[in-house]
Amino acid sequence: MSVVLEARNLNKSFGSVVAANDINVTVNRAERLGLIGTNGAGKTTFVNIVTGYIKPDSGAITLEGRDITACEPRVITKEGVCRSFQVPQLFLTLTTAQNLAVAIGIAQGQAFSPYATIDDAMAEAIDALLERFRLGDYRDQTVSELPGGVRKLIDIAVAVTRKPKVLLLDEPTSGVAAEQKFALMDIIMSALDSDVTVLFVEHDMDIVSRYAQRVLAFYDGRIIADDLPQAVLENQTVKMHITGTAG
Amino acid sequence: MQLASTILIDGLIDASWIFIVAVGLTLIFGVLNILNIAHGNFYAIGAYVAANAVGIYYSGSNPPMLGLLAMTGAALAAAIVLGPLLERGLLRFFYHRDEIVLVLVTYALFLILEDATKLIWGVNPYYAYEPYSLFGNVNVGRMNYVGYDFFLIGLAVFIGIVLWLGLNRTRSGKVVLAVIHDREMSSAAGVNVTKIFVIAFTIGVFLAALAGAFTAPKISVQPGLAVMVVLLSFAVVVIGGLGSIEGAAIASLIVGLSRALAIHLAPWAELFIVYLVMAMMLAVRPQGIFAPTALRKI
Amino acid sequence: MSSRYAIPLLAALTLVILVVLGKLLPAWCVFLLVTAFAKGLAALGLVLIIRSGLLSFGQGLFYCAGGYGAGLFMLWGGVHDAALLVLAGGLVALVLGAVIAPLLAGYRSIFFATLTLALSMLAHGALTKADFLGGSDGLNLRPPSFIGFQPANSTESVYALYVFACILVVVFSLACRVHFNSVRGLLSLAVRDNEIRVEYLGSSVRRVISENFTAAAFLGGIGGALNAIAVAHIDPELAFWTTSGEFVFVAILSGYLSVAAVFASSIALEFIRSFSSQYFPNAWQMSLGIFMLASILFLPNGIGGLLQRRKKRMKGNKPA
Amino acid sequence: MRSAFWRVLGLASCLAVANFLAPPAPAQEKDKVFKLGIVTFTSGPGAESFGTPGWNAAKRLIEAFNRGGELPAPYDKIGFGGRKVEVSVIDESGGTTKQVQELRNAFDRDNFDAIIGYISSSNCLAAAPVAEEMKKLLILFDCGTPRIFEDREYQYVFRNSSHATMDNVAIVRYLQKRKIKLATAAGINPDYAYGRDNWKDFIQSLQKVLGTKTGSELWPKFGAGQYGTEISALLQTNPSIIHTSLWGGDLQAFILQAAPRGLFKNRLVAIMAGDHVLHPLGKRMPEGVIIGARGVGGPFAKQSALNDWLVASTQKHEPGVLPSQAHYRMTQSVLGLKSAVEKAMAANGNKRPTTEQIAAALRGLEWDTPSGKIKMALGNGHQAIQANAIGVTKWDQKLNRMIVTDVEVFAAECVNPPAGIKSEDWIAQGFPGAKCD
Repeated sequence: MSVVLEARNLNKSFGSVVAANDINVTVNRAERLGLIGTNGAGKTTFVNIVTGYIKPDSGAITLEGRDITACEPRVITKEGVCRSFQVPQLFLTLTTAQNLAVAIGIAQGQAFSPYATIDDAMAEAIDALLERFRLGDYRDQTVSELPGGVRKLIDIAVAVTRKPKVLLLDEPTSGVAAEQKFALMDIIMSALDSDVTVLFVEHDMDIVSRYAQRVLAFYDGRIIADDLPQAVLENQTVKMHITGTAG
Repeated sequence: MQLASTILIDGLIDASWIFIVAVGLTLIFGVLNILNIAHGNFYAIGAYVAANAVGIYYSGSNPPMLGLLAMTGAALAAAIVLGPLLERGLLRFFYHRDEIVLVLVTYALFLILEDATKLIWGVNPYYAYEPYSLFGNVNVGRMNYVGYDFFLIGLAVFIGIVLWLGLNRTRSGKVVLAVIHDREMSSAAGVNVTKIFVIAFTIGVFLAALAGAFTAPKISVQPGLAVMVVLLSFAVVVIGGLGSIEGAAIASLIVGLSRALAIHLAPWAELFIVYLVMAMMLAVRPQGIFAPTALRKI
Repeated sequence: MSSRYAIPLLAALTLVILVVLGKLLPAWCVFLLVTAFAKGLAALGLVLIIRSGLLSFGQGLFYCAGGYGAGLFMLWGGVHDAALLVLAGGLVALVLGAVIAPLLAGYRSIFFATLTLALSMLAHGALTKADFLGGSDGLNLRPPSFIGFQPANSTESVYALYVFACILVVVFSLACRVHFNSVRGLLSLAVRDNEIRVEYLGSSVRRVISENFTAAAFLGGIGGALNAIAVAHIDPELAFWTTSGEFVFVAILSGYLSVAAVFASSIALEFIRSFSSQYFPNAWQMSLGIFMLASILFLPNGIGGLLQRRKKRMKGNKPA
Repeated sequence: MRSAFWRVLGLASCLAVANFLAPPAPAQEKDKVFKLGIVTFTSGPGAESFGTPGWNAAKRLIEAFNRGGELPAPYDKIGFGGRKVEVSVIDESGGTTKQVQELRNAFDRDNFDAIIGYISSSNCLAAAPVAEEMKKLLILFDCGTPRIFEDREYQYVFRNSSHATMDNVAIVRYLQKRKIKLATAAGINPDYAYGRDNWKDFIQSLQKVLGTKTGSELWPKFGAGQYGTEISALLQTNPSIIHTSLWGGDLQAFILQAAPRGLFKNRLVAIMAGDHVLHPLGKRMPEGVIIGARGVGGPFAKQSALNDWLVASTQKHEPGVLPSQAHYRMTQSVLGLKSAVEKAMAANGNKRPTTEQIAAALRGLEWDTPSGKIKMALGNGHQAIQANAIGVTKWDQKLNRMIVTDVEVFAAECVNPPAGIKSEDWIAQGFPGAKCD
């Protein structure tokens, strides 16, 4: 197994709040990692540091051995680390297809050629992507008019247009009714290529145990457990601080 | 030495005038999020009503000093009529729109009021010169000043303190600050935003009118007043940070002193010194000197 | 008819109609259209910036740069050909825009607007001081020629100017229309909608904004140069904030969806102003203000929005 | 897309057609009246001092002509050569683009036979070539810049009053004639072309004639309204004479703020166009200030039947107001036009003259006005010269108003350059060809 992403000794505090406290993680290619923890435990901060939105006070992130700590999100994205967001970050006044067109255009480096239009090849690529994420019905609807679950899917579809090496999904099922979560995760997981490394932040332990091969448990800015899902979920500290099932 | 003190005093006098002119604009921006181009019209209207009031007041045998109250009263009356009328009758229909659209709305208002003022008062000049001599003359070194200008410094300080105390030390002031800080949140917390808007807008109009009223004794009140002060106030408000009273005070000092410096030492630069300061300030501190910083959450 | 040729064909048709229309209209009206087209071109540039979510209150700077660029090219360079002059004006504005754009690309909302305002007022001040450019009085230009054709009288020259303006309008409308439909066009809207996502897709928001601003500067310069040739006079007033204010109004009135709407708004503004000057010489500003308020109130998405809505409704009503 | 284009074209053509159909008057009526347009500031900072007075003067004059016989000969004929005159006003505000549009509309849509107008020099510069191109009669009435007829020749454009050079040359001649010794001169002039030209003319003439040194030059922004710092700077440098071309509200504000601080004591202040603030300021205008009125008008006007009429008609409509420079310059312009039309008519066998015939009649014309004789001496007979007067303000207890004393009148040829030389060069070369009695 080859290491794709590595975080070493990450520290970050906002005033008196420590959001990352000596975080060390090594992620292997094609791994599926679940990130758990209560609100404010440091999961999203970790995702934000990895993708360059927040710069750590100390420590380093390497992607396939290259240091990307100081890079802008744009550069990190180009290097192959893509993400979705807790609140989907989409182009609300555009249609689903247009959102994907922008994403594909950028990914293929055509976005700045002034007159590259949505040609047949791109239309095909858009349709293929829509198909993969089962979004065909929403093709020409404006995103602002779509329900939250659909937006989650588009947010992820947009993120994978670049065929990322590492994909970070920040709470892909939040805001979706409990009974639909598995269906949503099924769509997501089946839509992703098998060689993509996926880190996803999740609160629902059933989802974590079904879709993750490995789990990182965050508490108070630290990683308190890093193991197979079953092992983490049975960890006493995790039970006490996160899943709340202790005693 | 004489030159330095002259520049300082000139700068202070100018700064106090600029502050009175601009502070209403920053208040309106802070609370209502409107960059009000019609601010200059309220200034002009203030000058006209004050000239009328002074004309009437001094034609009788009234105590001269109280003429200042007559001017204040005139400005207040204008604000009480115009403020609620324009806020309720016009601006509120545009609140859900982009802030740039609101700028455009006030630009339209500027055009309308420009002609309306002319239709009401005509083009002949009005004067309110009596109060200008109320405070006699003051000598600083070899330099002779008009006492009224020092009175304006006092007035500016007074307005600044009253506004600051009103906002920071009273309950309703704190509510206004809360609205400035986060409109949705305070609305959700049960603040009557509508009421705050009407009151804040009216106070803003009053401050503009007051500035016009107390400038009237120094000038000939006639068409074209409005456009002169709009850009100056803009510059001050932008330099100071949109919506910040303290910022407006500091920015007025900066602008007043740089103007005084320019006029005494490099008079050719007077024309664009304000914009130069503004552009430089924006380049260094885009949010202005005092401005709430917003971090977007993702 | 393939959709690929629909737009160019429509553009050609429009040009023909405009050119014929110009023959039928009286000269004063044709001239009014020329100035409306000049302003429309500058406003079209502003629309490009608006599409990336920003609003410049200093478009007059480039209108002015274009005007002076063309004017000085004529007076100092001895060039009289309208096409070359307009190109020169556009290029001067383009270069200026390209220099300023990276400095501005980090600013947003009201700060972007006020900084552009400050820059254009600085230019206004500098030109007022420049005695060798006629200071505030400005400079008179000479009559232009049109690719070798030198109009013999007033009517001819106004018409030649009009045809020339129509060509500019159609060419740049076509370019903008195609651009709006392109991926790059969508990218502008994407920046306006969500800068974070654009960055997280690996694209540079600053670059999008800089490019749009520079393109807007170019169009502003073209408009300014056209205006300079038409009015045959340039002065610093072109960079005054009220000039920029007019472009903002035209751009807001037209909305960002339709190119045609930009010129419709510009024409509407010029005619309303002209009418109110004629019928209410003492309250023309007031009439203009009321017109502005009414159009902002009743056309929240601008004229373009009106057109778009109709289109949508028509589409919706189509039987399946 | 398609509907969008059509709709826009539809809108444009509707507007255009509506315009097209509305205005033209029946041809018959058009022949009967002379349509005269006046372009002047009816809004903004120029309205009070020059715009409205100018328009009022034109309106009253035309009304009097239309009634006929009210003015002394040779202006006692009805209208222009028996033809009634229809006069209307166009606002000069809005910038040169708007003015060029409006001028085209005026000639082309509204069929004005002639336009008299423009206070702003930039508007004059922009408008002149348009009228020339359209072959229509345009008479500039107030703007100062000498560039118009020095930079090119015109067939259809005239200025029936002098340009601004004489305003400053006359002040210097006055100082010379009164043997006033001056060590240093300072200027406070509005920072735009008009103010800059005035200061340049003044200081160059002053250096040529008296060898005075230049003190500080202050350049307040046009419309600034606040002069406290400038006044300090002037007090600080303490020049022997202060020159200013501020006007209107700016000038009034400057005087109101400077007088209490003693700026007018112990030194000379020369206001090159100061007459128009005498009446509005009344007693607040300081005494002992050197002023001009851009011609022998206003307080300098000599008693004549024409001037009596102008004063009487002004006071009748604006109680207490004495006519000032804008009234005089407009009156000059209208009288010049009337004279030209009537001269051309006489030459045309009493038939309606063409624009070309009127222009030919006006070229090189001389005519009497309340401000004396006007001669079209420069720019191939298109640019007028006139005499100028300078005096010193003094409060008259009996009349209860400010008057001027110690007046010196300078012949037109004394303070205006001769034909064929640019004003700038004329001053720089030391006034060659000047004829001062």
